[in-house]
Amino acid sequence: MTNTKDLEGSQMLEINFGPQHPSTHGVFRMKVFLEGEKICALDPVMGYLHRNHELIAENLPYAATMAYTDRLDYFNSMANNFGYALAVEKLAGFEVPERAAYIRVIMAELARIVNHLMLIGFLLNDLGAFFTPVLYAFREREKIMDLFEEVSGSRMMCNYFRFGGVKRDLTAENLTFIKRIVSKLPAFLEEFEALLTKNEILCMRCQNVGVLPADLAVNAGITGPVLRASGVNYDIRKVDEYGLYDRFHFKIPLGQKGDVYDRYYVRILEIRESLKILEQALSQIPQGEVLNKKTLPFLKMPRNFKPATGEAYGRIESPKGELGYYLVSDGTPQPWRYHVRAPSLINLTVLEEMCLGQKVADAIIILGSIDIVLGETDR
Amino acid sequence: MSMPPFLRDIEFAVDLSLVNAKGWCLDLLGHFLPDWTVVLASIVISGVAILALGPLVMMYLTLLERKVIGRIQNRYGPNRVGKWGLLQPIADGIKMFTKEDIVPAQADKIVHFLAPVVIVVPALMVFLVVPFGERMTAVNLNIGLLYFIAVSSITTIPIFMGSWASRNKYSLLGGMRTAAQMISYEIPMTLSVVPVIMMSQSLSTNTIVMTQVGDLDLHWFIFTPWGLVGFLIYFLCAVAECNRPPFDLPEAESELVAGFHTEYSGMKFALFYMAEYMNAFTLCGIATTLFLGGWQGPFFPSWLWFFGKTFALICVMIWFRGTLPRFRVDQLMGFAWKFLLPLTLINIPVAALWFFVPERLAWLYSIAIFAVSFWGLVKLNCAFVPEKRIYPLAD
Amino acid sequence: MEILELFSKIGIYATMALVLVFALGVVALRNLFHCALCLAAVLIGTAMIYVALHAEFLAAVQILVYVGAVMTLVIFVIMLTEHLGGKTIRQTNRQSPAAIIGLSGIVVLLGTLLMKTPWPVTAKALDAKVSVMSLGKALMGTYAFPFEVISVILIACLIGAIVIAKKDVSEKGPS
Amino acid sequence: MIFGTGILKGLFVTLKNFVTSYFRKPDNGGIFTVQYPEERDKAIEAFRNFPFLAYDGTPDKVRCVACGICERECPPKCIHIVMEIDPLGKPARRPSVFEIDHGLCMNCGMCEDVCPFDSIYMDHAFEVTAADRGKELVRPKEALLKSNDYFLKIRPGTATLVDQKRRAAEEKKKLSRAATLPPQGPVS
Repeated sequence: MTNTKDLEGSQMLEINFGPQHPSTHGVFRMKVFLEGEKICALDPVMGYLHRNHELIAENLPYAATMAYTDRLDYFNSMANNFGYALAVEKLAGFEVPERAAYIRVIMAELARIVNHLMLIGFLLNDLGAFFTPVLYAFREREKIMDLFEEVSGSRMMCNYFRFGGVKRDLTAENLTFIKRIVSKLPAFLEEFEALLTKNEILCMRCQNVGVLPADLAVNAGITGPVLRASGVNYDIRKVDEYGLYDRFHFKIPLGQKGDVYDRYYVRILEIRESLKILEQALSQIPQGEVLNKKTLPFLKMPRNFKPATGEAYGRIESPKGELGYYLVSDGTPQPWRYHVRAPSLINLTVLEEMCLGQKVADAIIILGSIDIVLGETDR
Repeated sequence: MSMPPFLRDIEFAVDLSLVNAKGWCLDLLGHFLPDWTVVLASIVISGVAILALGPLVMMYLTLLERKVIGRIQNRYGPNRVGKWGLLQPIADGIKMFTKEDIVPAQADKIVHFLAPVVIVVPALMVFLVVPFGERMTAVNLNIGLLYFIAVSSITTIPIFMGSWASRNKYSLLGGMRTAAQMISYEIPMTLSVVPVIMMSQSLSTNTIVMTQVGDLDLHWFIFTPWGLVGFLIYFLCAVAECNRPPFDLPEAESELVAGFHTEYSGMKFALFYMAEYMNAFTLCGIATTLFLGGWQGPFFPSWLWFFGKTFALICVMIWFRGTLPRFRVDQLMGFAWKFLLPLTLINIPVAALWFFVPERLAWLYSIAIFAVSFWGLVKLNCAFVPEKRIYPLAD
Repeated sequence: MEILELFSKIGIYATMALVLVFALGVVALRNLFHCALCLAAVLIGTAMIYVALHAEFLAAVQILVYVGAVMTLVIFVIMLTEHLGGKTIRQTNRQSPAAIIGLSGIVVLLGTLLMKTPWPVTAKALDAKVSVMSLGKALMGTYAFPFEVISVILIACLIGAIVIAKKDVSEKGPS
Repeated sequence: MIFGTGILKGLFVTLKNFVTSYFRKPDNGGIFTVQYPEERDKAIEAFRNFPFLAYDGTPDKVRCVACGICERECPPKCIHIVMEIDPLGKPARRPSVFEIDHGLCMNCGMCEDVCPFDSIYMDHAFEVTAADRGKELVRPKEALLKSNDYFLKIRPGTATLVDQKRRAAEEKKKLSRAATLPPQGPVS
């Protein structure tokens, strides 16, 4: 990392991209030193959206934190809920009824589709397409959002998962609705790809830009689609086989160069794989309970839930990477220590390496292709 | 075209109705005013017509753009103010007028104020030579086309003024990009017009339209190989000249916030926008004149034909905006210098060939030349050609 | 109709006066960017005078070349050199007295030349309207050789600029 | 493949969407936006927004007994309850003050989950505005009280279940009171 302090006062043009800027996806700031349009140094500045998430959770009963995890990565609260629920279940040793486990997988994959669609849309916005891909993505996302609202009560802040299950059962109508979404989405993806994938301008802008070598990605702890675009086969759904992921047949798409285009296309392929998982889950889902009876009293009286002293780390493959929740219990109703391993934050650490020597416009799309959400980065 | 004579008369009357209206007004004035006032009145009438047309066109272009892009994105676009949102531009105008005018504390006040004022001037001045219809060119300059190119090239200076006077780094970057882009694209644009000048042997916009005259057998220049290629190049350059996507780098929203007009608000901002839209209109109007036969066309009044063709071209610009992502700076330059410029240079001899070789053979030759040169240019620019990639699916 | 001619005369003289004022601005203003803008105004004003003298082609070329291209480059260079151009510079230095003496000499020389030269106004000169066509024919026919020589010089300049720019890159090494 | 076909394909996609927006259905390439004040999305029963207090019949029959569980469990601590004291100086088991700060509330639904008296529920009204975030957003009891009929109207499924449960509990209470007459608090 170049020390940007040394460059201050030099001939270079110093520009602050953010915290108020159309394409920093929130209140992220990039301090950039430019020579012409070429980036010579880049200093990411985080923390504008710090909301004390971890300390708040350490002063709340375990159940109450679930609502706060929605606010981490606000594009896919379902995945956030999943990770936290996994961590608490590990800590307290709760079992999850089978139907609930299926519902969880369905919701997590729908959240992944939503997230990837939004990411591609906004990446194209960063590339300068005037909102058309975003609105097409919104059109499809809206259907999934409607479903989320029907099952959880809220479109984005779902707060749907509970320890040992989920809050509400899926009705038959919900399931047919999901089936319809799953059957219609491939046609939309075809259209979306016709609009984007082969577009020469997009290819010119994205190919060989912001290359992230595989070894650097591994060393920096990058996870998720960004890592897989660099050609590293690592997916926690396969590694941990948490939830029910061992039951489904799906592949892990890998990129070759690790540039922005690979990151874009790997996500399109991941949506297709998610659809495969959804199809299998929808055909296999059994009847039954959706909430472990043992946990019900704890949800009614959250302060009665005092897990035994110990620690647990629950992690999932969130759409952005490895989302981990680390919990340490000291036998009181509140966790003694609570930590979130936010993929957005860790993935952001290689931003400078990817941007150096590129143009200003490239920095914007590289940032866009990492897929950060500031709620998660700054917590 | 077989048409009963009385219909033709009616058509002629409708066609020249606007011209006749002006003549009638002047006659009326001539009865009781000295001669020189009549000349003055003639100038004033034409001037007022243009001064009113420019902003009016701009206002409704914004509405058209928002509507079309809305439909492209499967939404309505503005539909609240008036029927189909027809009063939306007026609402926007009122908003712009009443907004606070913010000038940065460190800005160069005078230049900051002058930039938006100056930018409208060339945008309005080019309206002078646009042939809106039969006998509806404000000034029939014999160097009309050159005048158009010259005046529209002034536009860079007010953009510079705005970007420099704002004392904002985004504005500065936007200004630099504008300069580079405008200079680069002016060259292929000017050269793409050369075949038209060669064929019509005139620089006057009126004469150029007249050489494309023809009733149903269309003699528009776009129906020749060099005309088609020239039109495509001209149109792409026009899109770049008025900073519209995919060449909107000077005001690239996702990178430079708003480029050179980042620090402008209220009416000054509106003036920048007005200039941009009026430029888009005149550039499309000139494209119509040069390649699409201008106001030529059967059945309808000539000015209707002109506006129809021009708005069709503007719709294509809007369509581009709704579809394409933006180029990067180096790609933009490369596209102008390494692709468009050689193609225009090839286009000029092809046009000369057309002049000397019988038509059928010329078609064959020109298509062959263009195909080979296009292929060659793509090969030479292989750095910009997308790669084919295979994505392995791991377990 | 005399009134109209009067108007146009007033217009021409006003333009000339403005051109002079802006020309003064070019040398007297302290801010480099303002100087450049004044220069652009001078060039546009000159083009307007050309139009008034019925040399539309010359006017258009003047604007196209000088305002559209040369001034843009000048301003571009100014913006590149001093980033936000806020600096002001003194317009006088130690050599200014000498310059004034030299300039006044030139002014006297030109003035006397102007006064002494008989400016014949003939009917033929008034009628001669140089059309674009004849201009083109002259450039491509009569004056083909100087025209080509100038273009060769320009190409040499371009190549030289490229060479200088390229050297700069190779010294720094590939980035 | 010829250079430029990708762009043409993309242009074709947008053109198709432009044309279909005039005559297709919303989920099929037509216009999918909702013209909000006139049109509204279909109401979804599970939708949750700022909570309300349910009462039976008349507003003085509040179900809430001011136990304060929701106040304690509310994650952002946006609820403030003061129990009413009757003239004898004994707690009256109903709230004299019940305020929810809408500026703090994050619609998580925790209060609904923990309430043992079927009193507090998440509302459907989302058009809540105030000009002042300090005072006006703190909603008093009067603004929060809504009848059970309203509850039945907005969330028929949940409300009927709750009603059945309460009726069953009341029957049981009556029976047990008839049998032994021990003073007992309401059971959830």
